[in-house]
Amino acid sequence: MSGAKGLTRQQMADRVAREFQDGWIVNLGVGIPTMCSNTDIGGRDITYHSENGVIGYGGIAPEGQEDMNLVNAGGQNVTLKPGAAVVHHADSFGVIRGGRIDATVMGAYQVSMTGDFANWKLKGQKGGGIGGAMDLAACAKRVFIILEHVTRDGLPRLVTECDLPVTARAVVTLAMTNYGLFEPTGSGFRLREIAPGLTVAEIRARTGGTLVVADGLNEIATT
Amino acid sequence: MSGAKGLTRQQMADRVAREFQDGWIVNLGVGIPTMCSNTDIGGRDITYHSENGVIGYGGIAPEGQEDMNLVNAGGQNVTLKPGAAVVHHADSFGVIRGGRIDATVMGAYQVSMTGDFANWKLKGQKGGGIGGAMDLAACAKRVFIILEHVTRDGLPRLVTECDLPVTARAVVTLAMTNYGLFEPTGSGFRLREIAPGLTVAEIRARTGGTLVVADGLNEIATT
Amino acid sequence: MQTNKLRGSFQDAVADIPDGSTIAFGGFAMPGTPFNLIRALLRQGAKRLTLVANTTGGARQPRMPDIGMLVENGQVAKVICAFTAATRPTDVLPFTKHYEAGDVAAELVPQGTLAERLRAAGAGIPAFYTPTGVGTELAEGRETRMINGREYLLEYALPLDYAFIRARTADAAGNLRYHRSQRNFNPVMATAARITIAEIDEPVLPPGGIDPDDVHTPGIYVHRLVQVPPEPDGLWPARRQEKRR
Amino acid sequence: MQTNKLRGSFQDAVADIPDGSTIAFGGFAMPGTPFNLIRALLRQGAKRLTLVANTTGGARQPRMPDIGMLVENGQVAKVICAFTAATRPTDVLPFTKHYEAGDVAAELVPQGTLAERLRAAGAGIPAFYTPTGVGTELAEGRETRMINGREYLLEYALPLDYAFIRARTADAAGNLRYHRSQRNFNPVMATAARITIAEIDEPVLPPGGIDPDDVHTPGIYVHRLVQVPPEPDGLWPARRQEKRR
Repeated sequence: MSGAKGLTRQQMADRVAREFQDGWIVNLGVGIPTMCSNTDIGGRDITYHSENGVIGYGGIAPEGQEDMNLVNAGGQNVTLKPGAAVVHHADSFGVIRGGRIDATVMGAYQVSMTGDFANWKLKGQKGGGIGGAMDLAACAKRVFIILEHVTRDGLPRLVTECDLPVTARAVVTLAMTNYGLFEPTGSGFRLREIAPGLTVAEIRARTGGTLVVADGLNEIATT
Repeated sequence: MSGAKGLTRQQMADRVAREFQDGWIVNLGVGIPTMCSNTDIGGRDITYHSENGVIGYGGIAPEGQEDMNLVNAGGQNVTLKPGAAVVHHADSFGVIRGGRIDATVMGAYQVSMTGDFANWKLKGQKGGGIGGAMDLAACAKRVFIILEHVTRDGLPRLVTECDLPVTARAVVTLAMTNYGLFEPTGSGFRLREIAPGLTVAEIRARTGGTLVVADGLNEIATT
Repeated sequence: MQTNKLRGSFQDAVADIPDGSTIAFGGFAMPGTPFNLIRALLRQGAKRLTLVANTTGGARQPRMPDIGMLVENGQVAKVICAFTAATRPTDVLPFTKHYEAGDVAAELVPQGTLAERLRAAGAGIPAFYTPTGVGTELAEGRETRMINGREYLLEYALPLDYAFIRARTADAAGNLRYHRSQRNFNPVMATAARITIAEIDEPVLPPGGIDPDDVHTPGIYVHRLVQVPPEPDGLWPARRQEKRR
Repeated sequence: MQTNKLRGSFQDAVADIPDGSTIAFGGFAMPGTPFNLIRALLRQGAKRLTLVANTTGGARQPRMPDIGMLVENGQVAKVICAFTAATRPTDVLPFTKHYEAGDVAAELVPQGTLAERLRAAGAGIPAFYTPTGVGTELAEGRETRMINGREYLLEYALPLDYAFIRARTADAAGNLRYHRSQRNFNPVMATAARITIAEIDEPVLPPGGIDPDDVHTPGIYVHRLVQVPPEPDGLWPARRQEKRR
């Protein structure tokens, strides 16, 4: 192994944000996903939706200018873009279940070759933290997962089958790890782009299930 | 028969309105029921709800002062009382189905001894006009029906069993006719109050099903 | 926010509607009824339409563009509504004549169920239970369920291709506000439709011209906006005349 | 309109809540959370409560009145929520410890299903179908149904005895407005409850002080109002501290 750690958290968020297309409505989950709203993706017009009913939020509020009654899914004080609207929680999940979310970005513990993912419960845990993840996973047009490629113990998080309780089945469009950008294909993971400093062999060694490499594999552009 | 016609339309509405208790939320249907909002019932505080989402309307708007975008269930331009609120149609029927309506007042073709009533379809008619009647009938705490005691052909409208398609079953609290105020009891109609100029014998002759007369039968006060 | 939603004419806003579409019209009596868009659809001529609205049109004068006219124009296959006939049996609607003659199909739905089926479609709820209609002719042969000792009827979501709605105020992001009972079915129809076309009483504001707390229909649900011109070019709610047809 | 809704203190507003009640708390993170009413309930002492909220309390400082404190105070039989544990596995919530020890029961519900079950209770819908949770542990042993080729889970309404909510503005008729994301669960909880108690940021206006078009929660759903005093007597949303417990 080269020991390369691959992308930083912000670089993962940046790469995912570059998938967003003009006019999309995007929901960002707690943690690394919220960093996507910091990424400059040119003139593309993205409406960020937060599960608490905020449609059209902007960046994090500058210190001292926070509105204490305006937060994103992670509880951070955000700003609003012109044209924003606020709805209540049932209407907000109406937006989600109604299929209006073009992409949702979430963290996870595991993603499987068949597009299942797990992010609400650890092994043997009583209860867990579901939040809005199951609604978003079941209903968004695209589910983008950002996760570290391996656990602290070095085990793969891209797996043949999830051994943690799943959040939804056969929904993951893209899995972004610090090693690269992957698509679950049903029978494996297709490596679409690779992080600088990593080799396909290193990634294969640390990925559960079959790895298929895209023709003319590109390196992920970082800044 | 004495030939007495009994109460006028406004007198029927007035008598029903006097049933309304302080703090009630009341829905008034098209026709005679809307006349209830004209009745002076002293200082009692009644919130009138209209199926199109107006909560807290007042009287009919004076000519020349109408807001063309504010109507009651009958399409009449009304005014608003201080403290009124407007909601959309799904929320308005949420108020109804959610059991918040203390009383609904509707017209009908027939009321049965068991509290069924019929008001959306004539015999042999294809289709009909349901509007909000079935929701209100199924969900309001009290259903008050105002109807002429007999048809144009002299047949009773208070009947043993409805022969027209019913709007709801076993829901009618009070039936107000031009002859008197009646309660369906399951096995008959209890005459609670009688219209001036009518006799119990006349009413019995023109009522389907069993008529039971209240102890110490009072005459309906008219002004 | 998409801000290229404003169209120059009603004709332009409805031009691409194909035959066979399912289209809902907002409105309860006159307020909130998209008269101008309905008139444009009459001129546009799409056929075999399924139309959804509370009523098929009023019995009173002045006669405004309504489902009855679209039926008379041979454009309608089916109507889903809460009234195929007027409340007053003596008022005979143009629609009723065509319906009784078998020229057009109809599905009669209690008004609250109609509103909730639209809300369900918008909110991703495929079906729900309601107490409304239990024990009536409408429940015959239908699936019911006992829940906590009471009987309920199963009802399905009613998704739309298009919603035609009317509002008082809009911003360029498509956020809408309704005035008074203009609101009625319009917000739920907007959520139920793939494409929502709104006619607007007032000049369209720049994005953010409506405070986010004051938005009734979020702009994500609104795709095309047309401002209603003053009379006589534009159609506006008028005082009811007691004269009948 | 009933206009005698204003109460002089939080203590007075919660005094009659009996043991065994089902009470929901609005709020998503700090905005819209009825901290003052929760504190009053801690002092009031009602027991064997079933509590409904998005979370059982945050992991961050300052610690505000929350479900975790009511559990520590021995008042809670069961919690219905979207999180029994924090999102971050390394944050251990006070509630989680008691839950794992078996001191309190919990029903874990996806957030959108929780909101919709409350909305359904308020809207007289006893049950509905949702795609959320299909294929997961939450669906095990539960009733599902295929509708148009997709599998859905049956969910039931969640009616409440009391809703504790927080809003920015109220009039004496109980009409409410929320500021920004203060809205969240509050409007649907108000419709689901027999009795809704609202803590209000601003002095209560006379009836009609809120334009009917601008009302977020109609006064018919709101029974008691208490104005939140300034700090330090009243509890207000505070800036998040990154320091953890």
